[in-house]
Amino acid sequence: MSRPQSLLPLSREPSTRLLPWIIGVMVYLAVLIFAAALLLANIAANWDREMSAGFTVQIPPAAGDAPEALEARVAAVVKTLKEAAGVGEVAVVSPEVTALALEPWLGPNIEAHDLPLPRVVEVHFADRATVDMAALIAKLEEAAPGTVVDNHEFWRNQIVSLVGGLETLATVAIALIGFTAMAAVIFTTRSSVAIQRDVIEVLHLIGATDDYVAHEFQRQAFWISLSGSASGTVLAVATLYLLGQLAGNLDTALMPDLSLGAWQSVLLWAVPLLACLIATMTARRTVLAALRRMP
Amino acid sequence: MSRPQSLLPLSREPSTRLLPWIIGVMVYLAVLIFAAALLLANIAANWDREMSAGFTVQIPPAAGDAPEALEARVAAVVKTLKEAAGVGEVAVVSPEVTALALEPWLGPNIEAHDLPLPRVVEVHFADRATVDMAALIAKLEEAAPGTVVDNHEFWRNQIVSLVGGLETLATVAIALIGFTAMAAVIFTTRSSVAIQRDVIEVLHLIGATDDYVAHEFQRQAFWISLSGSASGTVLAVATLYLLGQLAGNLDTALMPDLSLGAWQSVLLWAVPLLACLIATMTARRTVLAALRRMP
Amino acid sequence: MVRFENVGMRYGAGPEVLSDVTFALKPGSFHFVTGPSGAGKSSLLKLMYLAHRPSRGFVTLFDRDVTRVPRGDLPELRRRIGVVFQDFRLVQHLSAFDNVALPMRVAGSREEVIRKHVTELLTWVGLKDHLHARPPTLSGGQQQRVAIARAVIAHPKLLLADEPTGNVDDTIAVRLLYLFEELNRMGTTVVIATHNRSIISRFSHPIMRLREGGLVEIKQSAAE
Amino acid sequence: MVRFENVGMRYGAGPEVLSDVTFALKPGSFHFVTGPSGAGKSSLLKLMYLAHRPSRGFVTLFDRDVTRVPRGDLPELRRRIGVVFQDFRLVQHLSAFDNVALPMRVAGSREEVIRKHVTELLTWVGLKDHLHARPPTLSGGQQQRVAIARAVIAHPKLLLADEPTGNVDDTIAVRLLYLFEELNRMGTTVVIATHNRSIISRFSHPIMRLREGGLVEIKQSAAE
Ligand SMILES: Nc1ncnc2c1ncn2[C@@H]1O[C@H](COP(=O)(O)OP(=O)(O)OP(=O)(O)O)[C@@H](O)[C@H]1O
Ligand SMILES: Nc1ncnc2c1ncn2[C@@H]1O[C@H](COP(=O)(O)OP(=O)(O)OP(=O)(O)O)[C@@H](O)[C@H]1O
Ligand SMILES: [Mg+2]
Ligand SMILES: [Mg+2]
Repeated sequence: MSRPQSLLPLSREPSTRLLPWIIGVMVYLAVLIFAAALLLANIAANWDREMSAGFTVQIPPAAGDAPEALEARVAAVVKTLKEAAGVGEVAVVSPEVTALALEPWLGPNIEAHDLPLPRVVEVHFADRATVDMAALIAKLEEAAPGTVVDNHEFWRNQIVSLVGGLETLATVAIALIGFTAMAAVIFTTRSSVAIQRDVIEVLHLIGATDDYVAHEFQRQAFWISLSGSASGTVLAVATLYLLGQLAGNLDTALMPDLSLGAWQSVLLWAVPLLACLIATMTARRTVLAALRRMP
Repeated sequence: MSRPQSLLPLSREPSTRLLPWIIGVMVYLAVLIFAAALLLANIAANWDREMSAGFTVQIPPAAGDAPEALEARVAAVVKTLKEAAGVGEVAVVSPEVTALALEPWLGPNIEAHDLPLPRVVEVHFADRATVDMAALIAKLEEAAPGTVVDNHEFWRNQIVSLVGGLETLATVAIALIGFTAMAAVIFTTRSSVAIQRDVIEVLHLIGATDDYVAHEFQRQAFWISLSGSASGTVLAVATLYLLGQLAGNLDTALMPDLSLGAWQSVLLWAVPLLACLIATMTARRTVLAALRRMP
Repeated sequence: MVRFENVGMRYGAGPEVLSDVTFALKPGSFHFVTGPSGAGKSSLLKLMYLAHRPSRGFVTLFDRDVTRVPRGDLPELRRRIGVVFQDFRLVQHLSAFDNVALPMRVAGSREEVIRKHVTELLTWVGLKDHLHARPPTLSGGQQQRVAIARAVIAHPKLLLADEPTGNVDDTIAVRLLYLFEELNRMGTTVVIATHNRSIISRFSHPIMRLREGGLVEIKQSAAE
Repeated sequence: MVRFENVGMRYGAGPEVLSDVTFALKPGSFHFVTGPSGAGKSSLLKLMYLAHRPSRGFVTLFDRDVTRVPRGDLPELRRRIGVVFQDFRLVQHLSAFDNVALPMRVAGSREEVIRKHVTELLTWVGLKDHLHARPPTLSGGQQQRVAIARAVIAHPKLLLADEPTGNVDDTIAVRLLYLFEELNRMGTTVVIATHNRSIISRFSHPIMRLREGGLVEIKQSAAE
């Protein structure tokens, strides 16, 4: 005959119809920013790995040097490097490869051996920590005067500080969003409690326990925030996909790899669940606090 | 004795206490994104200007060429360039400067004249539109075989497409935010109207005109949205300033100039005013629509 | 003043709660409306205070056919009608004073005039000490008196009161009825829906009796 | 059952609206509470249904000092009390049926039992055709009867009714009083605050008379 109607129709209340939207937008932004932060961290880690994987040594030819003299100096550099602690693979780049790298500058039709090109040695670290760069640079200068060591330190610092700044910003933004979303839940639940104060009071006077009343709100807050955060997440993932497509159209050399690891994806999905949980618990606590103020 | 109390205390309503926050966050995000879009446009315009200002021609030395032969080919290239339509200034880069540019590759102690370096000619457009690049390249090849023209076209395209993508994204984001903010105003006003339906109905039955009632809501929506969007804007400007400081700490060579023109700043301040206007008008229309549904 | 011709009324798609109601009230008349709970007394008053339109028939108020009055003219008509709602309908966040002042404010009266009239009237109904109390802090009977004060403050041409004495004792009820009679003597047409038999029998005014949506009789007075 | 000793009560920091009220009601008794509007009848009932605490004195209900009952025990006490509020306090978005079912649902009764009892009771108070109507679509008297049905549905040990007949005619009022007497005969202690003199004089039950916050007399019955 008569199915029991919802006692506290939180979702039919016009003010709470707003809540899924707010939560949706908040979760959307939080997921996007969180994804951006994760990607940034990935990119930074990548660059850092590449750059701190080793360094480059250039041995320029002295004016009027015989090719043999240059070879001897290269050998001295290689020997010094191999003896240094923490240094792993040491590879001498052939003059042809160096010439190729210089093509944009020198034009295509140069013969490598015609030019007094500097010789390049690429060095990989075996154990970054044990390498004493300053001592090594001094030793190399001794072994082959004029040797130039390029350990990317300057660029690394630039990028680390840039990425660090952006990550701080992302953290602040996520905190701000979380705070706003929580404030929204608190305000909306309070408002709901205020609007439905009459009903709550009647339930209270009829002998309903606080838990009975809180449960009604809590249950509905859960479903509302679930719907909001689910749609926010779906939209965010769609946006990320579109951005990925957009980035894919660009030259891949320009853009670093824009994809998240499996573990990071899981972390990303935790955002809406967390939002849901916070909303539900906030609703519960707000209602209980309001009830406790009743006689 | 008794000052008339606010008839429809929109701002005391718990659900509408949320509205300034929502509007604040929305305006904050909108201003930030709008600023980012403007900056991007500035950067893109800058790059575009620099890159489309002209191009570079390289004349590599042929194997075993006498220096005079190279000079003759440079002269031929310069002559061809000066005769071409739309070409402005033509400057031959001295071998010393070229050597300097190559220093990172060749090491510091090279004598420019020792090396068979390519000669570089920098060309500025007088009138970009009238230049027929393809024809010009063909003519240059004829005048001095082996000439390489680097008109940055590839890079320009990359950057234009990247910036274009980001700008589309910013536009979509601003539209989304505007939409959400408007939805928030509509929902909140509707909710307010619903909550205060009793009061509105009494006013209506007592003989208040629709305009009288709408005016009450509208006035309060104006002040609420003004407070919300003002604080959002102030926060956004503070954030922009902080970001500017952060960027200033980086090497300036890495970052393009991050500042807005006066006109653009004015445009930025239009965002909160627009938000305010939209909120007020939305409130008015919502109330009038609700009233029209009453007998 | 008020004329009903074959009036029928329904809420939404529901059944008719009033049917074939025909009567005419002369300006300056005073009528009681009575009948069992659910007979349609409040619905009849709703038609008169323009909160509802008839589903058939004609309702004429102040010599105008209310079904044909353009929307823009309704506020002006409504300002000539004072209503005591059965459920009071006070504005909960406004003081008793501001509630009673509403009709004058809506009509654009000056604040000094409002202050004087409202204070006087609230004192008369025994709420001198509760001018600044909000309705939730008033007793049931006190709220009812605020509602009555709001209905009569602007000297309406037509006064409609729906069960105006349900929450007050007979002493106050008689006093309020005297207020209505005073207004009536000054030209206001009065219609009071009530269950209170002792009030009806004490004041000899014509009685309209409703039963199940129909007007079953109009007696010239309870004494008859 | 109910015992008041030198009870004083005030709202917030306001003046005392009840002072030095002392009386005791035996289980199974039936009392009318009367007095002018604003005398404190509703406030007295509020103390009894635990919506308010006394500012001084002792209130004992079911042999427990209510000022010392821990918060967690209050729901259980309240379930033994049925209340008809002066302003009904129906849940506006629930049907008449669901409103009346509330106390049983809160107490965890089975749906079949609820369905049977609620339908029966609503039929008895004359609302058979309005089981699924929401309060805003009911007439004043119909709403009042829903409020009464909700108060008695769970067979409370203590029934408190505040002006329960203000919106119904005398025929229905008498019928409702019979319902209260029926419950009283089955052991419920009944307290009814009312202005309705004809009802008070028709049923010979003890009368508590309040004036300006004080209990001025307890008459054994109107007939005395
Ligand atoms: N808003 C509404 N929607 C639907 N039906 C309604 C509405 N208001 C009243 N009714 C129904 O119309 C009928 C007449 O109601 P009305 O309020 O006019 O009665 P009444 O004579 O004033 O009764 P009472 O003395 O109890 O106040 C009742 O059956 C009621 O259920
Ligand atoms: N919530 C409240 N806050 C402050 N004062 C209140 C509140 N409720 C009632 N009062 C005041 O307490 C006094 C007693 O009110 P109460 O409602 O008990 O009277 P009552 O006897 O029930 O009157 P009535 O017959 O009009 O219902 C009144 O002066 C009233 O203004
Ligand atoms: Mg009625
Ligand atoms: Mg009372």
